Amino acid sequence: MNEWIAVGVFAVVAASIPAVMVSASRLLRPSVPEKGKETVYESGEVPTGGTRLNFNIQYYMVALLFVVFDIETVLIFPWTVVYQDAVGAAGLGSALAPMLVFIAVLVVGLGWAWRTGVIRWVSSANTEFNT
Amino acid sequence: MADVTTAVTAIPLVPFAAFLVALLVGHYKPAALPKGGALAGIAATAVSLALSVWAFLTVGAGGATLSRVWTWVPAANDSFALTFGVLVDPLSALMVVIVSGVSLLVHVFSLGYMNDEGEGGLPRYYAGLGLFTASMLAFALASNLLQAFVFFELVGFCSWWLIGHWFREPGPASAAKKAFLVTRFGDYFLLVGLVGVLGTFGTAAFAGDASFPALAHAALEGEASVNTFGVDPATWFTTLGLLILGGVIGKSAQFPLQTWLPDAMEGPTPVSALIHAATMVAAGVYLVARLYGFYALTPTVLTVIALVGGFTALFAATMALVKREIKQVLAYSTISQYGYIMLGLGSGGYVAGVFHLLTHATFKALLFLGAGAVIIAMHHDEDMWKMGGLKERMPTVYWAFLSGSLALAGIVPFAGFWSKDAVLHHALTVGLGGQPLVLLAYLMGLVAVAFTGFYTFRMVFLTFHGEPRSETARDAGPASANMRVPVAILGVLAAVVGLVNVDPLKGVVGEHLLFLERWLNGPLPGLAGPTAEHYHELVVDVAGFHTVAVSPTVSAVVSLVVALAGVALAWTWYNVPEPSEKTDVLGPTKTLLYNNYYQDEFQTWLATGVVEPLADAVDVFDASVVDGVVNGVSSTSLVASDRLRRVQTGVVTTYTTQLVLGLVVLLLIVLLLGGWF
Amino acid sequence: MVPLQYYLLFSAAMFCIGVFGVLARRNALVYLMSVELMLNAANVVFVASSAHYGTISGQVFSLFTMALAAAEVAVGVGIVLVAYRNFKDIDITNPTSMRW
Amino acid sequence: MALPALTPQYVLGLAALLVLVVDAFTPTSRKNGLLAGLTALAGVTSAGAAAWLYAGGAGRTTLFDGALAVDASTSFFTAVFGCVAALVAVASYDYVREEPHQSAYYALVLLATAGMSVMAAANSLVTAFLALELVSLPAYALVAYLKRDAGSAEAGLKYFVVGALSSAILVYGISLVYAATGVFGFAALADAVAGNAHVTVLGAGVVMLIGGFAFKTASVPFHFWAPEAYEGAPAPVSAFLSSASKAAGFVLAFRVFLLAFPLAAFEALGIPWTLVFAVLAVVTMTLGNVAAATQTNVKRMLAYSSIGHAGYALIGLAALSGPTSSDVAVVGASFSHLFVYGFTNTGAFLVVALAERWGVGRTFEDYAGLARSAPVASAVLAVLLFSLAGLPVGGGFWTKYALFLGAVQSGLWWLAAVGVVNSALSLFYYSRLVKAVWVDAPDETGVARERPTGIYAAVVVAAVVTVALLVAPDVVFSWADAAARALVSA
Repeated sequence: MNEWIAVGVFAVVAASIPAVMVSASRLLRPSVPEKGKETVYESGEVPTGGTRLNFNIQYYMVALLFVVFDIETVLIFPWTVVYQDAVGAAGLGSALAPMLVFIAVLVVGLGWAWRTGVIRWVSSANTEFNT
Repeated sequence: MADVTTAVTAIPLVPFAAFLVALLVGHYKPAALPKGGALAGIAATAVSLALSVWAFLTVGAGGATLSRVWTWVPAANDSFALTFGVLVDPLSALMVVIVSGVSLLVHVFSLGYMNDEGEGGLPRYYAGLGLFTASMLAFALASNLLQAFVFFELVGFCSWWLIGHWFREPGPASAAKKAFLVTRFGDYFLLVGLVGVLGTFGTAAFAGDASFPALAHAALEGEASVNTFGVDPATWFTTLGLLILGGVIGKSAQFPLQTWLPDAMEGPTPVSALIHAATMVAAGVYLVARLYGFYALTPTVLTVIALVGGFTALFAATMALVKREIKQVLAYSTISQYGYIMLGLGSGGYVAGVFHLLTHATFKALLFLGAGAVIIAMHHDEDMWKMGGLKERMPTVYWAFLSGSLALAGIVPFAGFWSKDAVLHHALTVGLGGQPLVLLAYLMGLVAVAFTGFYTFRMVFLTFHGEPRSETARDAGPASANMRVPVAILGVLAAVVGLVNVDPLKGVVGEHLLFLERWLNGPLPGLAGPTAEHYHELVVDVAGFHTVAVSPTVSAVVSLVVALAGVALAWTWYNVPEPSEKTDVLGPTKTLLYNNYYQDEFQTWLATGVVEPLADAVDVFDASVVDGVVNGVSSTSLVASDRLRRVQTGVVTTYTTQLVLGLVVLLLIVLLLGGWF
Repeated sequence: MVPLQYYLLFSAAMFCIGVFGVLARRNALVYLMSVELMLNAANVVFVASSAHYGTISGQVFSLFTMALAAAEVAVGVGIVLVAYRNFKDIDITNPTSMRW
Repeated sequence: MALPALTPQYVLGLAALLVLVVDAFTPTSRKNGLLAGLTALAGVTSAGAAAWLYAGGAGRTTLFDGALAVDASTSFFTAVFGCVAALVAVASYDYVREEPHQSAYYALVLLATAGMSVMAAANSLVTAFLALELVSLPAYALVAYLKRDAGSAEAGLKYFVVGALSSAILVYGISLVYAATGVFGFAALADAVAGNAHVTVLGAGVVMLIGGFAFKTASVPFHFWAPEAYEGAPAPVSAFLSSASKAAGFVLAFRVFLLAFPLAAFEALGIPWTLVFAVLAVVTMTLGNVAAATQTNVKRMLAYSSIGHAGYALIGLAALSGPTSSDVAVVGASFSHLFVYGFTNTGAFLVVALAERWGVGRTFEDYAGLARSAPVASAVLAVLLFSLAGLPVGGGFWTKYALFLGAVQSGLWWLAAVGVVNSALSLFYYSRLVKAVWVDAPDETGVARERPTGIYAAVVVAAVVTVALLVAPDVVFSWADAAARALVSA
């Protein structure tokens, strides 16, 4: 257990340094509230519009497709790791076929989404950036 | 040849098909239905008759069968199964022949009675006949009490249907209702008995080693145990027997539930023939015969059956003495004759009872069809005092009717003589053998014989002899062919059918000529139980009905003499050109008889004077206490409902909160049980 | 080697934070995040137990959980969008037309 | 012919893909009839294949290293799912005719059905979980299918919110069970739980599993989604979820608790989970029926009654007592109840679908006098409702009787008593609807109603099967018994 004490101490120290610094500066600094300090920081540009703006809904669709396919790689990745051993142990067919089926199912889904226009970017003025 | 079970199952199904045809085609395309469905019905009953005869012959060749056709509810959780099946043994084979035969003749007769008279609602009528026949056949072939009950009820329903055929008139409508309600009153007891049987034995099967009569016998012998709910088996079986008897008394119109039957004369006459001869009323006594293996175990119930039978025979006969309408006389004679059958069965005379059932079916069908022909000739005027002299105008009907009347009165050698004598002889031997109550029943039956002879021939003489006493009677023409033919066939049968069991001549002709007895004794390979011989052993050994040897011939002569005395009196009073009412000799009794002992009034009083106040009292209790509780419960649950559904606030976060709280409660329960705390 | 109990307590804490988020937050997207947290609490247990028992099945299950979480978010965001279209808000306590 | 044991599952999955492929090739044409027919055909085929497999009597087949196991209970419930999916597809033909994205609708129905049939074959918590989610995710989308309908959107949102929470609880429960045992397979779990040292973790995990199944079966306290989801969803989807999805939840619960968590082992650990189910059964049936009693919206009344029916089916888990024969009887009764309920309840919701299509409104008053203008549908409705109440007009009579009898025989007479009282109460609110339809006078007379072929056919089939199960229950009940036996004595 002993070695973990060091980690614990380290964590406490690490957490306390910023806390101490922030509270120290709060005690020391003069308080001058001013409107410029509350504006959004946009890399030095003058900010336009509010901070809360709605993105086009189609970003969500793309993002969703991305997330779904991204996660599929989570399942494909372990398979690639053991693929060589699996071919050796169970033969090419048994190692490859399940993943082909898996990919085929995904392809059907993607193909359907594509053909039915789910991922077609529709540009229309009023859905662009309605703030 | 087809498999027995299939063929036998078809016996009730064919008339059922005719029923469907009449019903559906009659509803959707009446024009396509020849003769309003009559032809379909005739064809169906003819097929049934052929199949029945074939089944009869098969049984004769040793082919009695018991088979399960359909399992309705399989046995689950160690309880009983509810099944439907067919039991083909000598009794049921005989019964299906009777039923399909009578039904065929009734269908043919109806061509003349209904079609030729231009009656309306023919598809409805023939559909009713078809279903009536089908249910009675299925009832006769039933392999267990549940199935029997189902078709028993269906028979009751069909008689409601047919009695109320002319439902637009108040008479038939109320008669139909009365028939339905009175028999239903009896059936209620049967239902309770059925539940009792199932609860006691776990089976309601009629035949076989695992049947309930066999189990009851074994239980009485101490060889098997059944659930008698803590009551002594003999007492319990008596209770069950009496409960089942309730249904029999209602259906077979025995005292005190006979009042529906005379009213049922409001229905078309062929229907009356069917009801009286082969279906509705016969169903009751048939059930007793079917359950004979059970009844034979309970002397008390047997005695009750005998007493009820004897009393009803006498009681109904007295009422028949004074009736003016031909069908009323026949109605009371039916009640009386079924009394005899009950007397026979109750005194242990299984063969005698079944024998009388057979002969009665023949001659009563005949008498009703004959009366129907007369009524048509009289243009639906049933008053016998307006008839007279019809002998010359409708000779075929007359001779056939005479044959039937002789049979009814019990004059040798006509059918009724043999069977009625068999019943009386059996009751006498048992009565003398130490059963005084049965002896009493016998005496009542014997007196009724004289009355029977009298009222039967009063009817014959008033209807057919003497001079016509009205215009209609003078102008009456012969009956049409499709009425004459069935009547003639039955007329011949009524004369000869008694010869199948010439009991009084036993000593003379030898046992081998007692066809019916041999038939019912008949060998039943593979079917333990339902033979007459077995029943006889049970009656003697278990019920303790011992007999004293009395010469059958002596008994026969006694009853014949009594019957002839009745006939003779009728002859002297009514076989004159100008008969007059002689009822005055009865004095005040006359009014009593005219009013059927005021039974209807009594029962009405019973209903309005006793039951109604009682019901009112119960109603007060019901309205205040029971309804109070029920309404309390229901309003509580409705209030609770109104509160409880507010839990569903519509705000989804309250759902998640309650869900998590519920989970926490469950976790606490389990962790408490698991001993975490 | 850290005992399994510690991981269990850690994951229980995660799970409870997730439950708190589920119960307290009304924004549909934050709700989804809280559910993710609950799922990941389960993943911690899977991985830790997998290591504890020396079997790999728990780790595989955690992969499935992740895939499921993604699918759930995909469907969930779709439904939230539908709700937004109808109610002009993604506050999950907003739609209350059906109740009692 | 020896079919592969997973034929029904393959059929359903491939049919779902086929629907998408067909739509991908012809995205612009309307092909509602084709897709509905394809879905119904797949449902019927899988049900037929299941019956064929059962008739083949192959016993128990384990596949994929014990991840799936096909036995009589699998085929029994797969038949239920296939039939319900077919009925729903046929009815949907009329219901979604005017809606966009029909291919998605039918594909989701098929995927959910496939998920259900895999649930019925699950033999490991991994496959159980995946299959359950394969049902849940399409179901969320189906409930929210009418995108422009506020009710549908609200229903979908609430269903999803409660569902996401429930599945998180389920996963956490699985993780706790795994932490206590280190295995996922049912058979291995049965060995591992016997005398397990980590009772607390295991117990908490099991309770959370119960929670996950309670969500799927709409049992208290995880039922909150049900009234809204059923009320707001398209009526065929309500029918699908309230009968097939519920049955799927039950078959999974039965498989897990009979195969993986043997009662005897848990009693030894001091956690008789039958008690938990008994409590849930009482609370569920009482809440469902009591809340249904004063509803004014027909669909919502059916939704609450469906919660009540989950309570009846829970008796099958609550009344287990140990002896094989009585356990088989009570589990078989529960299975038969779900079978009958599958048809009866689907039919009842589809009658509502019919009414929605006619636009008669949603409340009891709106249904007044429906029998004048639609006698067939009204007669069907009366038969279905009375069968749901347990009157002897449909198979529901036998199954309720068998369930209550089973409870009494296990000594849980109080459970049976509560069930009987609840049935009486249910008769009250079912009769209200029948009275409204048949007795009350309609607002307007002489309305001519169109006869949408699909929905009509589906409701009539549902009613005919319901009545047939009263007359000839043996066929189905013997199968249910075999299914129960496969699990109880496995």
